Amino acid sequence: MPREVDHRAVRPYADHLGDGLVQMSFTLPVPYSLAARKAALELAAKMGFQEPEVIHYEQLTEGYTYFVMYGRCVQSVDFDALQGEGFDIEYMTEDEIERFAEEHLGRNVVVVGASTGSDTHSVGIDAMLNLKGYHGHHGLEGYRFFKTYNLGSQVPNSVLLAKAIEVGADAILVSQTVTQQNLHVQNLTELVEMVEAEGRRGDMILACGGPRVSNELAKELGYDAGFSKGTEPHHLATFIVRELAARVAATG
Amino acid sequence: MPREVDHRAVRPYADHLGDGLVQMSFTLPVPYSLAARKAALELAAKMGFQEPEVIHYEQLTEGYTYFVMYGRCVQSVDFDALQGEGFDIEYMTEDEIERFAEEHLGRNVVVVGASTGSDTHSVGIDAMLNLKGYHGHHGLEGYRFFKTYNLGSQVPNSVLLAKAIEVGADAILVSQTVTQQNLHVQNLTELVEMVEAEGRRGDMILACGGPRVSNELAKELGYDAGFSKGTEPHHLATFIVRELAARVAATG
Amino acid sequence: MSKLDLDPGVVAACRQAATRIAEQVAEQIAGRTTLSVERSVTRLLGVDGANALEVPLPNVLVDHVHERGGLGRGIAYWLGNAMIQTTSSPQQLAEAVSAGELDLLALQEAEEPAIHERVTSECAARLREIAQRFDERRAMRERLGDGAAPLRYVLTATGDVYEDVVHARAVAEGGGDIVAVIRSTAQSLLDYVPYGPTTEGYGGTFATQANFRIMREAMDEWSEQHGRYVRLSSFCSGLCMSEIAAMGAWEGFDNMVNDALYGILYRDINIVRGLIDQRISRMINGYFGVVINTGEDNYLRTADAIEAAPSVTASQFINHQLALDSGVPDSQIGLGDAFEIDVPVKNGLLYEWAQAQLTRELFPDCPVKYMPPTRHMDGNLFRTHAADTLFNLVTIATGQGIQTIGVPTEGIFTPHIHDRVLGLQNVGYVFNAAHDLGEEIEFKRGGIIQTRAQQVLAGAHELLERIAQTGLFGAIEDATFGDVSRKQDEGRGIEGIVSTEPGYFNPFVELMREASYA
Amino acid sequence: MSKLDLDPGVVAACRQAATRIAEQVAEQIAGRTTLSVERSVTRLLGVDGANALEVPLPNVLVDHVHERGGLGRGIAYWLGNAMIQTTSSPQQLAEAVSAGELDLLALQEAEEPAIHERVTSECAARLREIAQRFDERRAMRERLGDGAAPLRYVLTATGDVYEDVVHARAVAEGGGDIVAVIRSTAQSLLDYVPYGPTTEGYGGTFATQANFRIMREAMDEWSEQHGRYVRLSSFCSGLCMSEIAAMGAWEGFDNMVNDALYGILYRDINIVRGLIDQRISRMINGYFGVVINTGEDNYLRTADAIEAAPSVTASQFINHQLALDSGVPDSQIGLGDAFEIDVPVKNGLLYEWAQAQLTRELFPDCPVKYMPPTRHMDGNLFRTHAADTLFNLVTIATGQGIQTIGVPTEGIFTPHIHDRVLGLQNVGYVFNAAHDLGEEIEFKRGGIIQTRAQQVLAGAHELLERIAQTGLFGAIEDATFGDVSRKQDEGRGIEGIVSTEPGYFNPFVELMREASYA
Ligand code: B12
Ligand code: B12
Ligand SMILES: Cc1ncc(COP(=O)(O)O)c(C=O)c1O
Ligand SMILES: Cc1ncc(COP(=O)(O)O)c(C=O)c1O
Repeated sequence: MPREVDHRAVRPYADHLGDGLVQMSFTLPVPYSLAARKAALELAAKMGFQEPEVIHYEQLTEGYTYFVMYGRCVQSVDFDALQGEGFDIEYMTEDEIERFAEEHLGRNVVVVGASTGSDTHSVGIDAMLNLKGYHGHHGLEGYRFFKTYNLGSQVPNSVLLAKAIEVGADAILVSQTVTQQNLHVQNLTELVEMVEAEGRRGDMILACGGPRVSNELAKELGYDAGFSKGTEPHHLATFIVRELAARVAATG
Repeated sequence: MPREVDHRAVRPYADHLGDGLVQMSFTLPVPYSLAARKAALELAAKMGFQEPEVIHYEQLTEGYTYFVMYGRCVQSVDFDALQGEGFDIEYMTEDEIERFAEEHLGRNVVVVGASTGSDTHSVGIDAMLNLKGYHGHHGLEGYRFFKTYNLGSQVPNSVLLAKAIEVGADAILVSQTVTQQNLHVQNLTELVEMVEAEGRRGDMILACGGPRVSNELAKELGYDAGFSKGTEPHHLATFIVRELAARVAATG
Repeated sequence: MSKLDLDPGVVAACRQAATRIAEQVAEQIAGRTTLSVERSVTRLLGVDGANALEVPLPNVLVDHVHERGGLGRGIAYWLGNAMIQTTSSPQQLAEAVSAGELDLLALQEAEEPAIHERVTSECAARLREIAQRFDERRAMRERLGDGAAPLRYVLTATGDVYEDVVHARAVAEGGGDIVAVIRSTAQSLLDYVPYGPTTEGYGGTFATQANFRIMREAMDEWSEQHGRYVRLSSFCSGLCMSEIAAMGAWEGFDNMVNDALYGILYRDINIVRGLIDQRISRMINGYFGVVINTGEDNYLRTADAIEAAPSVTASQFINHQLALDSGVPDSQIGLGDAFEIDVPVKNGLLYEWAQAQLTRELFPDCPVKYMPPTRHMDGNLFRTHAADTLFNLVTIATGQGIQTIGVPTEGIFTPHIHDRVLGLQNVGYVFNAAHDLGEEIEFKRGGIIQTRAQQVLAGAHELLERIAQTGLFGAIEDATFGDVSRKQDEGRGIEGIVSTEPGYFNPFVELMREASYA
Repeated sequence: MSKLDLDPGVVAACRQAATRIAEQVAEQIAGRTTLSVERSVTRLLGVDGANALEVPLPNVLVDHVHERGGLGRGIAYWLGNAMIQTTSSPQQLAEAVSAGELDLLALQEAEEPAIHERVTSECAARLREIAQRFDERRAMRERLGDGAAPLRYVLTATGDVYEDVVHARAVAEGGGDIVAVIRSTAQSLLDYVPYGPTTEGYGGTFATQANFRIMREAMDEWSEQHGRYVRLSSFCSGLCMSEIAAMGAWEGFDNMVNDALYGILYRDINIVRGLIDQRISRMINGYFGVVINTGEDNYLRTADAIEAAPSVTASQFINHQLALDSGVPDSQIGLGDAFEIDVPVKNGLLYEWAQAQLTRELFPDCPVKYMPPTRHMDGNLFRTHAADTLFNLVTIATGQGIQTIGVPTEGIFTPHIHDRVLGLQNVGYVFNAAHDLGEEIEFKRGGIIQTRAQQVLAGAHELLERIAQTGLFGAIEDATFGDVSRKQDEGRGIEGIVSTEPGYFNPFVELMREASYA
């Protein structure tokens, strides 16, 4: 009989429901040898994999061995519980956002954005803010109810914050693309700390984005939201107007 | 200063020593959604990964989502201990094996091999046994001190065992290539059980091989050794003559 | 327009040799039928089901006649007679035999012409019934739109038909045009076709009529929902080639791998048995417009791809002629070919290109089935994916008819659900990016590619002339194909060959001989 | 022999326009020097080290003169004078200045011809010293064997020079020919070069002389051990283009990315500053036989690759002329190019092929540097690897001089140690399998490839004629390159431009003007 997926206990699926197969690859700083292979198997076992298997390994350079492995993950996740969290967001269209802003806010929303630190990648923040936008969707500049300031790239956090204060921004928008050694985490944390030091954290929405930024990471760092690859301007705009409306409602 | 690798606590290496980065990919049987992404992150956390990250996910078909992830593995392995085990084997050359056999055994070694069950892959066992051999190394047929019987493929375990008994084999050699749903484990186990049922386990070496056979797996299943991809005939021959010599020595 | 500057004289000589070889084969297998051919007659007549011991009724029926020494006349004769004597349908007759209530050979025998007429009209009715289903299917294919060549052919092989459905949906969504339900590794050597849906198989899912139906329904549903027709394929191979062709006909399978040589070389099936079964099997496929695929690609998995190239081409000529002789038109003959040159060979891509282009030019109207690199693939998933990219490039640049997609795990696993999708993405990317490359480029006159193609053709010609002397059976014994040698009087299933008697009669052969149903 | 059927008249017209554009640039930057140009003079004179506040001595020295208003005469003038007055070496002078023990402008001034002679002879001695090292290096390269084109160029970028060494060894072992030490993202905008070995950087490792030396030693060791010479490269970019050229000269770097346009467009460096620095920087590279690489590939990361193709070609003509004007011969001008057409573009591969072949035919003696797909790559590692395979194919088929390898993680990470090896394996596979493909194929006359190449060339011609009108500065302001606009009187580093006075003097320029050292 056709088999049923139990969403309360989901595990990886490769060939048969519940087989738990996960593909892995990594390098160990050990010489290429059978002992290296054994080390990889032991490590996978420590990660909790059953029947770990090395399907390929080779020397990268003396003392470094690369592995491709498979293993059976025995853990499972309760997917129903995650859905219960109402995790999936419905985005409004540009028109809906304009109407929502008119109705719930009745004023312009001021946003200031930049790619900060030594990061010269501006394509992401431009995609969000500039009229041209992204994937055929206008950037916030194109919305009637938004007033946008795009400071470009390589902008020190201090300059970004000063501008935000100067123009009375409702939201600061930060883009981070260079992430090696967690540079983005460093830059993003610095900004939050500055905003807090200025006593402005309550006054404005802080949102960040970039290919390796996630909503989870953003929240962990003290932002209100984080946006990753595939974000379109109206996703951001939806978030901003809803959040502002909620704040208006909360403060009466 | 140049950094030193600590072989007593080895963890994956990607960019910086000790970063622990592991690449993973798998499918979850859940609909493509942000909740699916969350489920993947949760699963990785359960595997013990820190800072798990989904770098790509997409729908395969309704209800199935594929993920590419990275995470930091915090476990480590004591590589020095593994080396201590004397895990790495030195193989003898064809000549050395002949000399060793002459000296320590002084008689022909009889081996019977096949690709068993419904497995029609004979290239592996042929590589071990036939004169032509593998990678420029003779198969066992080409050794003066070996008498080989290659039964080919699709050979029932019962036929293989009967032949081994008939010719008084020192070793039974099994090849298994089709492994889906662990068919090889099933076939290999059946043979060991048959050999034991016949009370012959002590009389002969049992060795198996195949792309997904490992020494560890083979031993777990009750074989004396297992050989995987990259095996050359003299690897097998080294093992057989040494093992036989050890047995001779043990029994006096 | 030839890109390879081939000598038409050599090509013509190859075809002539192949014709002679095929004629000899026809003579060598004449005067015989097999248990499975007879069972496929019962299947086409609608016999289905199994007895309490799970023996399929076609086996019950044919064994019943065979045990009583009557199979030399053909099962159709006995069924025809029984239909006259009892007015039961073949299915009812099979059930009665199975229940031990009827002995077909004990019935009074009607006049031969009457028997012929009765059973032939029954056969014709069944063919019309199946043909009508195929008409509907063709209409559906036309309505939803069939993929453009090269069609993307993808295997599913979980062993569990319900898992196969899930995998097949992912294949369809990933752009697959043909889903091939690979068979469990144990099935080829069974001299019967299991009955009912199955959930346990290894390296594949049992080819049963119920499994065919489940897959067909699932893919029809997907096709309707998504507005693109997905074809289904399976394997007419092993000891039941012709029966599976019959089952596929009932269930509307669009394609079938169909090549006795594979079973002979790699499953140790007897040569004669294989070729008799193949003839009927291809006849059925041919009649219903099913595209068949031959298995020359396999030779390159056991013999060296550079050296064995002429044997592939020679085999294509022979297989092509054997298929034509069974009534399969060019448009349904998907000859086999593969991209299997070892990776370190310098200019390997140029040799592959030459071979692929050669096959296309020799058989311009055949939807050649091109197979991905597998032999030299290993656990380095990225290495495999790179080889697949060049394979995909050659496929599109040479305009193959059908392409079996490569997957990153090719060297290790029957593919995991996402591996096929990754493979399909690679295909989609390359087919699009290099869409008109074949049109754009010309090969240097006398360059590496032209020279290689001409050499392979010359080698094939030499081989064909030799085989025309030794006969196909001799050539097989000489390990001409895949470096494997098989003898004519050995091999599995030999006991299932039955000499026909003067009155032997297979109405389907008569009915289907005249080209296709359409 | 042209595969593209290009119109030689159009090509000649492009070169003429580029010559005019370069002449204008020379006029526009004439009469000025920069802080970093002057610092590079001190570096070539052997000044090295940093003071207690970690300010590099070249900065101390040049700032010292600049603060005192003397830089208009050039640092060489003051050093020459001081050498006469004190008999100290430039390094000793720098140390004395740094210690506050010496004021260069307070010294008595010798006769100008004497100063010129003194400093010029010192400069000539230093050049001979460096040249001798290069001779040894060239000998080593010849002895161990340099890779065959296309050279495989691979970045390391861990931020920690000792990690870079490990990664570089893996690159060498994987078949890399050139290891490029990418710089930390913060360095471009620093108006000094940090001192000493560094272990903290982001997206790259600081280009310091000590880091250069560490890498050079490690690669020389590997090269000797493995019998294959591995080249080193870094970035002459940012506010210290010419200083890094000087450092590279001392440490025997074989290649250098060298293109002011990148800094101007993407780092917001002032146009004039960038172009002055570039001129000296290229002169140094050119003199020592260092191969430079330009950055046209970057335009395709911010502008559409199909539409912006003519701007790439136009920029190549200009960059080529600017390099020639700085004394870099064709054989050392690695013009930039990239494989960046969006993946869903139908026949994208054909357009890429056209563009790559076009670059080769326009600059047949330049070792064009071809960059992998990056913009449209994402976290689907297999998708990226497939795109890299076709990229590698075009590279080998069009015979590029240098190829930056693509890695599966291109869309996400600075590559992990194994990612580069996977990328190199892909390159190795394709270069070998398609080794003579370029020779083998011809393009259809008037086909998609020829037409595209001709259109791009026509577009480039049009653009060049326009730029010859507006000037390069105007064109940059008009966002001609990479869709980015920059103004002549804005941008970082503008404060480091210094007007020269009548007696201004840079002996290295005089010495190096006459072609290369060899
Ligand atoms: C274009 C590009 C460049 C251009 C940038 C030009 C410019 N003005 O932006 C140039 C050529 C200058 C460049 C230079 C470098 N680059 Co770069 N570059 C890229 C490339 C090819 C594409 C990035 C891009 O534009 N993506 C398209 C945009 C739309 O996507 P996105 O930024 O992710 O934005 C989306 C979301 O993330 C989100 N988002 C982003 N920001 C924000 C902000 C907010 C508020 C919100 C709501 C959403 C949001 O919405 C956007 C739309 O969906 C990537 C590779 C790749 N495929 O990603 C490498 C890449 C980013 N570069 C990289 C590097 C290392 C560099 C250099 C340091 C390397 C060098 N060779 O010297 C230099 C210097 C850069 C520096 N110091 O910052 C690395 C980064 C590695 C890492 N993880 O740290 C990458 C990944 C390439 C690689 N694998 O090496 N680069
Ligand atoms: C050749 C081949 C075939 C040939 C086999 C011909 C023959 N006479 O052997 C043919 C074409 C017949 C074939 C058919 C099928 N194949 Co097949 N085939 C392969 C292929 C391409 C190469 C295998 C090979 O020959 N390797 C070379 C040898 C030398 O390597 P090896 O076997 O690993 O042996 C080495 C070691 O493992 C070891 N070793 C092996 N045995 C032994 C024994 C001892 C005692 C010792 C000491 C050492 C040892 O030493 C050897 C040398 O180093 C692989 C893909 C691949 N790249 O591996 C698929 C593959 C093995 N086949 C596969 C499948 C599924 C099939 C089919 C079921 C599929 C179908 N399409 O119908 C059929 C039927 C096969 C069956 N039921 O058994 C799968 C198996 C998946 C799985 N893990 O279960 C593979 C991996 C392809 C895939 N990804 O789908 N196949
Ligand atoms: C031509 C041909 N027939 C049949 C098969 C499968 O046969 P079996 O079902 O015996 O495994 C294959 C598999 O590759 C094949 O290529
Ligand atoms: C031409 C050119 N110069 C310089 C760089 C690097 O510059 P930076 O060191 O400013 O990051 C790049 C990076 O891609 C480049 O292409």
